[in-house]
Amino acid sequence: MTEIIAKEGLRSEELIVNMGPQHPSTHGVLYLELRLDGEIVVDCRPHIGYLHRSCEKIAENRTYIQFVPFTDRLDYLGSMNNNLGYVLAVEKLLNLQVNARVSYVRTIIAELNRIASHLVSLGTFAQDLGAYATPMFYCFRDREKIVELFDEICGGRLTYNYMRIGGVQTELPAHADKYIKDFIKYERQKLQEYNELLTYNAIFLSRTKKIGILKPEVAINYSVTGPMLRASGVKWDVRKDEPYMLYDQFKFDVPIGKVGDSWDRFKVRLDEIGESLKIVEQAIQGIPAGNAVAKVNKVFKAPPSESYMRTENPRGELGFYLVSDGGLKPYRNKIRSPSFSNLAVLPSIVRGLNVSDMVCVLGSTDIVMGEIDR
Amino acid sequence: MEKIFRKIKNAYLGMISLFIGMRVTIKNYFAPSVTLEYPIKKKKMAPNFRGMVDLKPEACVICYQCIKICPVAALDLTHKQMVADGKKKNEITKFTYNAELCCFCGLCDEICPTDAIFMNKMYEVSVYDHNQVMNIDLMNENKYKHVDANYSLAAEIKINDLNTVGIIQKSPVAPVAAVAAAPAVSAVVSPTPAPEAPKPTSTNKETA
Amino acid sequence: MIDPLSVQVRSMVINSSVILGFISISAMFLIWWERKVSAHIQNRLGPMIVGWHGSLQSIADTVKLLLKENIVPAGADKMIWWLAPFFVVVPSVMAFVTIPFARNFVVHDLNVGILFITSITSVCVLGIFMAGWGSNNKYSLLGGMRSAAQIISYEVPLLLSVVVVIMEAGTLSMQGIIQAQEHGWFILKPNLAIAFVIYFISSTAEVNRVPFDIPEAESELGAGYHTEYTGMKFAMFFVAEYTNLFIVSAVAATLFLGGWQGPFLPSVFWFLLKSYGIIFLSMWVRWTLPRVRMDQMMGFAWKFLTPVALLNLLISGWFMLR
Amino acid sequence: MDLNQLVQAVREKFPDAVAEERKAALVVKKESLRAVAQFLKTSELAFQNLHCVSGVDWKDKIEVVYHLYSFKHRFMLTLKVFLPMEDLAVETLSGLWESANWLERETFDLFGVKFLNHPDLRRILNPDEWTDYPLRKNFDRPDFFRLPQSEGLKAGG
Repeated sequence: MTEIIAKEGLRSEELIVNMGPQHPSTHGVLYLELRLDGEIVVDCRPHIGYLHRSCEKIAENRTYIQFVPFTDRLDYLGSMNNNLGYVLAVEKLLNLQVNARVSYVRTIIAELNRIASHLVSLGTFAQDLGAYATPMFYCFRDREKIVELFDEICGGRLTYNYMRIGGVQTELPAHADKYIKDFIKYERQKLQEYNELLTYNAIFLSRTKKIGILKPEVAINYSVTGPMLRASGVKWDVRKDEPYMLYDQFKFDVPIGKVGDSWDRFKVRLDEIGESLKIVEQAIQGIPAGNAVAKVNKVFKAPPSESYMRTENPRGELGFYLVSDGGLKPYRNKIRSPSFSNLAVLPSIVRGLNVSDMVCVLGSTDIVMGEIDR
Repeated sequence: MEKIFRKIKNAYLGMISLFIGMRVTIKNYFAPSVTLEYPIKKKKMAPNFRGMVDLKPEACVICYQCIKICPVAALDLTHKQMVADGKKKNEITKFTYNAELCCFCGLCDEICPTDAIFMNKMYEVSVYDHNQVMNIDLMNENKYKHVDANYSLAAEIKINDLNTVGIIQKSPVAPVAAVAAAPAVSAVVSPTPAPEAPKPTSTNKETA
Repeated sequence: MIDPLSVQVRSMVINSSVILGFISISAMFLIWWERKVSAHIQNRLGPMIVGWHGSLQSIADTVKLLLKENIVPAGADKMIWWLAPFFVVVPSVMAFVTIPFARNFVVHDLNVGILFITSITSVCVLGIFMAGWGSNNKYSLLGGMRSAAQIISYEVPLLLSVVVVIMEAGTLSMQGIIQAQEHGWFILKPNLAIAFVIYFISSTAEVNRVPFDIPEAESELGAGYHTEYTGMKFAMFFVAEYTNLFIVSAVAATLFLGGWQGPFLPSVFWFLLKSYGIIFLSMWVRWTLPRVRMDQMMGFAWKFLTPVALLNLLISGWFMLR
Repeated sequence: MDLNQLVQAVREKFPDAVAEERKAALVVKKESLRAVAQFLKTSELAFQNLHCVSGVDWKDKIEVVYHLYSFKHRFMLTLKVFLPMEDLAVETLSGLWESANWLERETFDLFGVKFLNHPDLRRILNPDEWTDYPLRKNFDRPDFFRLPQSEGLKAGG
């Protein structure tokens, strides 16, 4: 041994670690090929596609209404928002207006689902940082309240298939008003609890502050959207800046971060829960009477045209690019998923961090593989 | 010196933040549990819950709406014309459901004009063999007995009467179906009237 | 020559069998208790089916683990891989020799008791590193290396805080230390209270628990050094972990909280109460805090804990000599 | 800002770059795509964000659609380029916008469009040894795409 060292000198080698496709912190079947120098990440290459179902090809073989259940399976934590994005794209294609109640119901539901999705994101992020399951269970406890409501409304707990072209599937139940108001009160209390438990916790701060800094110009260049972009300090929210539905009628802030590190991303999501609660509160007070339900349109043809609709998903801007040739089915349905672009930026921000920090950054990007692989 | 003081202050504040976190957890330690002991205590599903696809055989009018709307082709229906008591009558020869393909979207339930096809409240549907859920004969009264011994069609129908999916107030406004030439720009989107049941005396288009 | 039938030897044999029984029962109890504590902290119920409030759950788990297949990873360094669990379990069992459970119940009250415990528990790191190395798994290797670095680093402040107690008590014998606390627990003295905090933090690191569970680091390394172990071998790591937890808590109770001393109740009861109280504190911490990072943890040990412990030692010495 | 102004600006700069008049999109010739994109990004139009890259298979040609966004003008531009089936190659935009890297890889994977000078043109969603381009219209695997076909429905029910 000593002879070899004497002859060749001390050598160090890079260690290649395959993180995933099965790994506790890759949030699904993401495979990261890491080149490590000790524990420092020298290079990170994401390999995706393990969950590829070719949703876009499926869309070309389904009528417009038949594709709504498939959008649930893209970002399975924000199914309602996906439904909404797709339905709005189809409505834009058809040049179809909906009544105010439909928009209100959709807003309430979409914002509640945003809260649910952010709660999962916060919980799993804490889990990635090694806060064993406790924050995650608290988050799931609160998410459960939203899921219960969705279960009562539309019958699904994860894949809702609730939005319809021109309306929604069912009316809100009679007690939804009181239930949601109670939930808002409850959740505001709980947000305080999360702040106490995590946000200003010394260990949590030391793990997340100045880790994985994403500069605003890099974020824009990589087309990063959603809370990740806002955490970098870009005040951009489609709901605010290019309002769709009736978002221009609600008062809410767009929380932004200062540095663009993991902590900012966490904090922006936490603040967005509060803002979503504000929107829901206003919507539930101002909801007009009327009929929000649309019967399933069995068959309809869209004019030969195209539409690109982007909506603010919990993870970023979800875009549907629909091309119609005048038939029953879309000629092309391109899904621009936010997680896809948000993951693409990962290698450039984790270089030079160590493995623990890489897990932290990956958790803070909050990706959903169902959406990336489509 | 100031640096050291700041360090000590930070360490102190850090300690305090950890204690605050621990206060939260001990508070929750004495809070009541929010979970159910699942196999012993079961959650009752809401009337709108989408479980397995179920059918009231006598209510089906063989309109094929569910077959057409199903995004994953999980349902299979054939029928033939029968002559009984001098009257022509359609009879279902095969109505099967493939739970392995089913995506539980509830579109069949929603579109069914007579509410014949509906989704029951079963959620414990583990079986030992694929074949047990691949070809479920919906016309059978005891279609899910092999999955759940307590299954009863009558009880499921009773719960399903409370559900609100696909049941909407009739409104006289024209249907929304947008056509290629003139996309509807109606301010109020109203439901299409329930599709008519197919005429009982179909022509020879329908085959045996 | 020791007479094999002498009273001393006979009592040692009996005591050892009692201790061995206690170790397995205690480990099972702790595993169940940890699950219950975590469940209640997380607003869950935890195990409820097997026995009263799931109290026999650990036995059911043990039976399950016994029946599991023993999988040896391809390319494992077999010898090292097989020996590792024993290197982890045996030292933790050996450490029980000098722990005074009650006024007159200790297997053998060595006159260097505390030194014996601290040295024998450090052997565990060898077993953990062997497990990490022998598994032929990169994650396990990283876990084993992290563990070695961590345990060696935290040994220093741990020992320095123990030295304060030894100085105060004037003896290395565990029973002697307890007797020195007859007129007041050591934790009531300010310099020893600081020593207790340092001891608690270092011992948490020593037994690889949150926030210092870096060798296991589920979200980073899978399960770290015991990723590849199945069945009873895994159970041995698990038992060793909880046995170590009990040891460090028992030592803390002995050194700082007066051991078995206490009014009215039998002494063994007081000892167990104090030990399990500290274990509860450890569990409470575990289910609250996130994990620290490797370099932060090492920095904390060398840049904060060790200087504070040294300072504490100096001040205590100065007070004593004055 | 509206599309006409923008098309005008592009015409002034690149007289023969615009291939086709469209109501909602700017269609450029594939040779001038990179130059036009460079202009769109660096000029005062400030299209800093490449939002989405999609392909559309029109059987005889493949259309690559770029959705560009300008935060400054709050304007979403649909930039299109048509590629004939015989020559499915176009200059990459990944030097201008980093997001193009993965989005173009995806288009390459699903449509077989070759992006010249792309830094890392590999398949992204499908396995590397895959040979087909699944989103082309002539790709059809009946095993995969089971359409609603009951026997009764086929017969006209």
